[in-house]
Amino acid sequence: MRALGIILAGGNNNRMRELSNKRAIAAMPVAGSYRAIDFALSNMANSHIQKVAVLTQYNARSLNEHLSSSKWWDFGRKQGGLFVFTPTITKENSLWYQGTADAIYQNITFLKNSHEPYVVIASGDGIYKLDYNKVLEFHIAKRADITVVCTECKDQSEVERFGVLRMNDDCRIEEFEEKPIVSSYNTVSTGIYVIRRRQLIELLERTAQEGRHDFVNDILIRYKNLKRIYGYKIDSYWSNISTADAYYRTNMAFLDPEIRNYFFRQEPAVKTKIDDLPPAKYNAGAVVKNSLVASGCIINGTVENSVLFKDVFVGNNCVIKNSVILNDVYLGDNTHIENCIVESRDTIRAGSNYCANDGEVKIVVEKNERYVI
Amino acid sequence: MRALGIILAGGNNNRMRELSNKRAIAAMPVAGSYRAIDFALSNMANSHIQKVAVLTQYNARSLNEHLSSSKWWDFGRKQGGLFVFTPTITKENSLWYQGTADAIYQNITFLKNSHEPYVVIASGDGIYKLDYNKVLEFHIAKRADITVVCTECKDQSEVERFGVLRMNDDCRIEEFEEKPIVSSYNTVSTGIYVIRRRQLIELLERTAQEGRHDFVNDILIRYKNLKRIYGYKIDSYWSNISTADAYYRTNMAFLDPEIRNYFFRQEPAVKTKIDDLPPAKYNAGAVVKNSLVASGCIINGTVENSVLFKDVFVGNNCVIKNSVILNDVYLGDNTHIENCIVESRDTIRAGSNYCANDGEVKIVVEKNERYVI
Amino acid sequence: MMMKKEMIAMLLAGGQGSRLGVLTEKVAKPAVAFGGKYRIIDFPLSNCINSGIDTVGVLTQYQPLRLNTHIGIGIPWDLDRNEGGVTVLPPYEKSTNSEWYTGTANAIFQNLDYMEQYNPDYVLILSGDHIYKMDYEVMLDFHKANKADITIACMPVPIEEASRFGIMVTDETGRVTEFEEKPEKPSSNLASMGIYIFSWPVLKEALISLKDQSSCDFGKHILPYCKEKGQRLFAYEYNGYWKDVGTLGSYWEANMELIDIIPEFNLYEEFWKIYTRGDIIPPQYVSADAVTDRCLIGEGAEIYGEVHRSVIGPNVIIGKDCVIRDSIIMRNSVIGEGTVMDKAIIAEDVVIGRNVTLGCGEEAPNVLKPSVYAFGIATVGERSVIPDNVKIGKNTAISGVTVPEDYPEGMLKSGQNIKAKDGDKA
Amino acid sequence: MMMKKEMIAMLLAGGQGSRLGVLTEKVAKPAVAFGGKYRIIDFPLSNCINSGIDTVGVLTQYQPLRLNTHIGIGIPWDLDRNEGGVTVLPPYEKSTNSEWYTGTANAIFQNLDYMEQYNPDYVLILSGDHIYKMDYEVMLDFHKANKADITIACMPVPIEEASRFGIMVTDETGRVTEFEEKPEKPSSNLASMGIYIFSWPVLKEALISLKDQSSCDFGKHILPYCKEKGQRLFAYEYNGYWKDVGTLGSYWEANMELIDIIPEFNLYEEFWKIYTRGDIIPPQYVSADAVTDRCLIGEGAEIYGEVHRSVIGPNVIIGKDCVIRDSIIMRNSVIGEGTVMDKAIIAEDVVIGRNVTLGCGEEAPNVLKPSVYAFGIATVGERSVIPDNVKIGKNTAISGVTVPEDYPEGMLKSGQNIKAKDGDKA
Repeated sequence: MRALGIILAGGNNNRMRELSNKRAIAAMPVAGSYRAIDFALSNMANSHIQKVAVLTQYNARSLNEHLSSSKWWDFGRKQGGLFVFTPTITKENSLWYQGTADAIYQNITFLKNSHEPYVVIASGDGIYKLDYNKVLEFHIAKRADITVVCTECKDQSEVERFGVLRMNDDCRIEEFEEKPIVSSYNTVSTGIYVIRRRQLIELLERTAQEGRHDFVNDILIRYKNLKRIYGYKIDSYWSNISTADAYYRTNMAFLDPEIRNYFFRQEPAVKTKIDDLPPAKYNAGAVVKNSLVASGCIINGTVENSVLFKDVFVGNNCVIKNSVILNDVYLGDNTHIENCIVESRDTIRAGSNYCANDGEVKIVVEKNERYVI
Repeated sequence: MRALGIILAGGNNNRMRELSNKRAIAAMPVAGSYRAIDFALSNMANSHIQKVAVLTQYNARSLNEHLSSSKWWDFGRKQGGLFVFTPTITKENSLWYQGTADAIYQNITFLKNSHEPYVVIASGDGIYKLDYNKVLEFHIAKRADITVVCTECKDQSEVERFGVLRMNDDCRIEEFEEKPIVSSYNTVSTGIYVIRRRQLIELLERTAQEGRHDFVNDILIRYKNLKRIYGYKIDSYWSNISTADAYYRTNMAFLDPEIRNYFFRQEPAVKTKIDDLPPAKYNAGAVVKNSLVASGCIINGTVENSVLFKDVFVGNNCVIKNSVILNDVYLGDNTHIENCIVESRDTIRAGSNYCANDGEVKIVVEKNERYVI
Repeated sequence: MMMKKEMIAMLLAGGQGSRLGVLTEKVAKPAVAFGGKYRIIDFPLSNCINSGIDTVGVLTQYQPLRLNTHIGIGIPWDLDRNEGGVTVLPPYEKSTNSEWYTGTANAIFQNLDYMEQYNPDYVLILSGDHIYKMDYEVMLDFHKANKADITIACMPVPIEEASRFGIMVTDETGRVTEFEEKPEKPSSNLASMGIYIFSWPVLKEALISLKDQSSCDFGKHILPYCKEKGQRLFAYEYNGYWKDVGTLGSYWEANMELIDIIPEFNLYEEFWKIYTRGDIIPPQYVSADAVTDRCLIGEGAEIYGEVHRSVIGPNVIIGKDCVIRDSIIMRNSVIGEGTVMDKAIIAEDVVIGRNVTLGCGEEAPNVLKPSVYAFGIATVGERSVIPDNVKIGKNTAISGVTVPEDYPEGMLKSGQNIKAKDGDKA
Repeated sequence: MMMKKEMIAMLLAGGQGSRLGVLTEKVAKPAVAFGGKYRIIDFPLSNCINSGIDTVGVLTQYQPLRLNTHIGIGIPWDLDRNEGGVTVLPPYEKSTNSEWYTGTANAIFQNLDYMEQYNPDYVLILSGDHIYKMDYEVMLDFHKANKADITIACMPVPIEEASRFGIMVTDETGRVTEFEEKPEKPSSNLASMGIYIFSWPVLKEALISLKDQSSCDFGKHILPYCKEKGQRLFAYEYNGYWKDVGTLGSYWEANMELIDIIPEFNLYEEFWKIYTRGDIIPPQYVSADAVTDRCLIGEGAEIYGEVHRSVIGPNVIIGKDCVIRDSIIMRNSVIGEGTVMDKAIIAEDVVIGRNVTLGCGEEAPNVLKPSVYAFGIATVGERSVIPDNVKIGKNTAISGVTVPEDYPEGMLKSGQNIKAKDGDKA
């Protein structure tokens, strides 16, 4: 493909509540076996993009570790590869990334030294499958300066989390509002853009000169009427996990056989780093209903309508319902958990009780000493 | 080996003059085919250290690219690996590395999650071969808290660049001065330390609490009498390249057959990332005397007593003497260069003349448009 | 100029393992699936990397494709190295003579050049068909401490079974004074595990001296030759879990042992992981109607029926109203709704129809290979297809795409076999 | 579940290349050094990765060890992949029949399973013994545009040489209407380069249909069979540099052509790099007394003498007062002080004594293999040793560790050979 990829994975969001304390949103575990960034990365690889830069600065360690070996994604390396760019001090600059546009601007030599004519920019917190070549074809056909991938937001109350836009019949974007308080439209930006590389360099340099740093406000909205900005609408599954509620809902969505089939069975596959874990083990007394269970789990109790990530231990007589249990959690005997997200590496003491009302989501962060198993 | 490695590669130094504008000192090209950090890294690998963290923040891009594929160094990855740690924003901290101790402190979870009992700390700007196991044996035998690898500095005028120390007969360090203006001793620290991992964690946490950040001043010198700090003396070749003069001298040293033999032919080998360059090509008219020539060079003129790094093009009737020409330099026809270091990717116009007097070193940085070859 | 390696491993993975019947019809025994997601060869390979050995030659001969694909360039075991790493070593054509491997030692001999290039001090000889965890570095320390020429890993076996093994008699220092190959009256209960550390000059000299020995074998020729010469042979006693999964019965048993609450052979230990190629990623799904009672289930499986005391591989689909008991189902197999099986081994990529019954009826000895298809197990070879509504007895074997006509009166009686044509992959 | 690949390449690297004489005594032809630091196989392998093909099966048979070591896990070519990448495919034992590869198409047939697992749309067939740069992706575009079943890369040759090749006759659309294998009176000058793109179903069907053909070959059997069936065969005309280095003369010539100021075949182009295993790192050293006049010199070499119009491999040491002219010296060879050579080919790891003269005297046809050792070249096989002070004529061949007694009156006359015992590596 004649494009290079940039994944913006620096973000953090208070609405993730405690979940974002220890990692960037792009590093959040999703659907039992994945991390959020796997979806954007797999889309890049499956669209035959050979060269991808991941820009990150917040709690970069866990993301870095996840990406450390590009071999899982099979990006060519002689002719491209996977680059992780954290901020660095140079003669000219010694600031952190001050916004999405600035993050790319600080790595502008990567853009300048490339020869691919187009750039696909994606955020690391979207859960979706997309062949970016389709977007690029549209982009070229429309002779667009920037193409914004957008989708219909079904839930009006969710609209305010996103950039909201209105297109004309030719799909050219006529209005664009970032996170409006009220909006009469429900077409939202997915944070995926296609743009010509030289165009991007020019816009970034101009924006930096003006002391501006944000891709949406300072480029998309500011240049809305000066540049040909188009919207490419998708109607396949797309979800953004950047609030705790959305994160919970997205994980639960994988209990739906259609969504599971779409992501797990249909080509192209979503790739991730392989962990070396044994198969899940169900001991006598395990009762598991309508749940996803990742490898390495050992289950002795009851699990219903839940997603168990890797290496979860469920003690005897536990009852886990409507919950998302992240990696490497130890649940002591007789624990009762309902409507919760349990943070990874938690150790829950035997007999604990964490329940939220239906429709609410409680986040459990507990760091007790782990029993020796 | 029961140690993990830390390489401090964040440094910059004004005395490198223009050479440090575009890269960390650890990323400086050395001896035609290497980068400075290759020596510390190869020593780690050859001492069977399986897990190495490189700490860097200044112009980290070129270093990152050099290290991007750990496969050249064959560090085990399941049980270890090569980690590059640039600063990152976390919930607790959003500052750059403020000193050598702080750089390690900001990555203290790496130390805490490891199980190796010892840590070898090395700087990325030393050119030497050393089996760290020998130092570790000494460290254990002396029941030392910290062991500092030191060497005799032959040139008294150089002493002021280093930490200077005096040992008693048992090799315990009794005096330690960082970069003294005048010193009566000439035993200098090489910036290589061995220390127990738990000891290091404890010292780093205490130092951070006190708002101190420097490994030499705030740990070595401050704890000199409280802790058992020993000196392990080496008398094999050791050179630190952190001034332009020292850098020039170190490269020229490789014209000495003994030094070449020591580094190029004797086991263990120094490893580096492989570039895919064709053999050097000597056209009619090439006259090369007592020089090192790296792969990818094309030579049409005269080269004497010089070191040509990779991909250098020497035009017709050029005269290059006593000079160090870094990677990918284009020297137009009839150029005359003497006693210079020519910065990498320079393009020198035909007929140029850059000469310094003997005993001086001129740094040439020229960014002309390159002729299409 | 290769880097010198202190010890390299040579892993013999060429054997067919014919006592595993249809399971090894299309793959070599070391490539047979085990424990839900592993293959047998994962155990010695993981032992290597966990013991710090980063150079492994895998000698293949019989049906190596699956093994090649599985090993690939060694990424799962961290054996994808620029120097060393894992190398598959099949027989090859030479300018003078070209031959297949004729015996264990002959196979090693034909790869002298491979070993030579690493200039090792020690060579570890392994076989690819046992389930165990062993730290070869400790064995090497033992070898060095004894200044041994050859160290043979041995384990105590019940004296009444000793006559099935190569038996070592040692003096009080552990030095081997005698050995007996499958003795009628064993003088000791220390059985060789087929794991040897050789000092390299000793191995090289012996291989070259015995190069004209036909079917040259370690147990039969190399060890006696070396002992004859007065070299120092030592027995290294191992007391952990070690299982030869050479028969359908022992293979089935070893799988079932993993289901115990804390099994004797524990896959869940952090400090000695078993690595394998994990190409299937998604979590498994257990439906609202499913029962998962004492079982291991691999990635990507979907369970809609009942599973009791069974080992289910990755990507297996078990339909509604199935009842699976005491069975092993390998990766990618699909079990139709309403199927019931007791004590069956289903190989990879098998498709079983609806309302099939496996393992029913009385036991009867197998008519073709009574010693292979025994233990009451119904065995189905890889890529087989079984049509709806048939009944299959005990000690049976099925391979290929079977159709209702293959089952007279809808039944394959205990002790019978069907060998049908392969599907479109053949 | 392997990822589908659009096109995979199968690279035939099993040939001995016996017309290269002692150069291929210990290695297959694709493993022979070329151009200072490369091996012949680097060219098709680099073409693959530069053309975006990331799955390559390399079929080996004759003396594969060097090739195996060279390819390793494919790191230099970026072919170390978790899926796909480079796979070495030697012949292997099957449960029914086991045989060596008997012809080019037979070799591919024996690896049907390997190809099948990638479910490709197209298969590119390459041979491992040509020097050229070609974008196979452009050839594939041509194949698709023509809706071809088979596309054959061809190049125009002088009509007087056409009878040495397989010749294609095409209509105005490029479709092959006829072909002639080494015709006496060629009807065209379009010679097949032995590079084919097959649509996968076409290849598979042909291989299976002709599986009992003995020594099944692409040119002799597969192409005629497909044409007979009315399939669409197209000739893809290639006009770049392409050199078959099948004889010592053409091998020598192709090396020498690299020395031209801007050679027809340019290794220094950024956009189509040739990759190779670069295990030797240090820069080369040229001493104060050395002369380096029109030559290529590899990494780590040390030059103390004179070198004119020659190609010197990595790590070669050329002693003081040597005069090397019109010669090729491969990696790790050491040339003693005062040695003079004209038009010699020195293979790898050779040690030549002091004051030796190579390539002196009048030409004379070689007594054993006049057609192999010709062109006036003195050839020395790998790991050979030549003692001090001897003189060696033209059209000579030396292999093994020679001693002064091998040279009557200190001389090996033109046209003579010495085959001595190998050194300690044998």
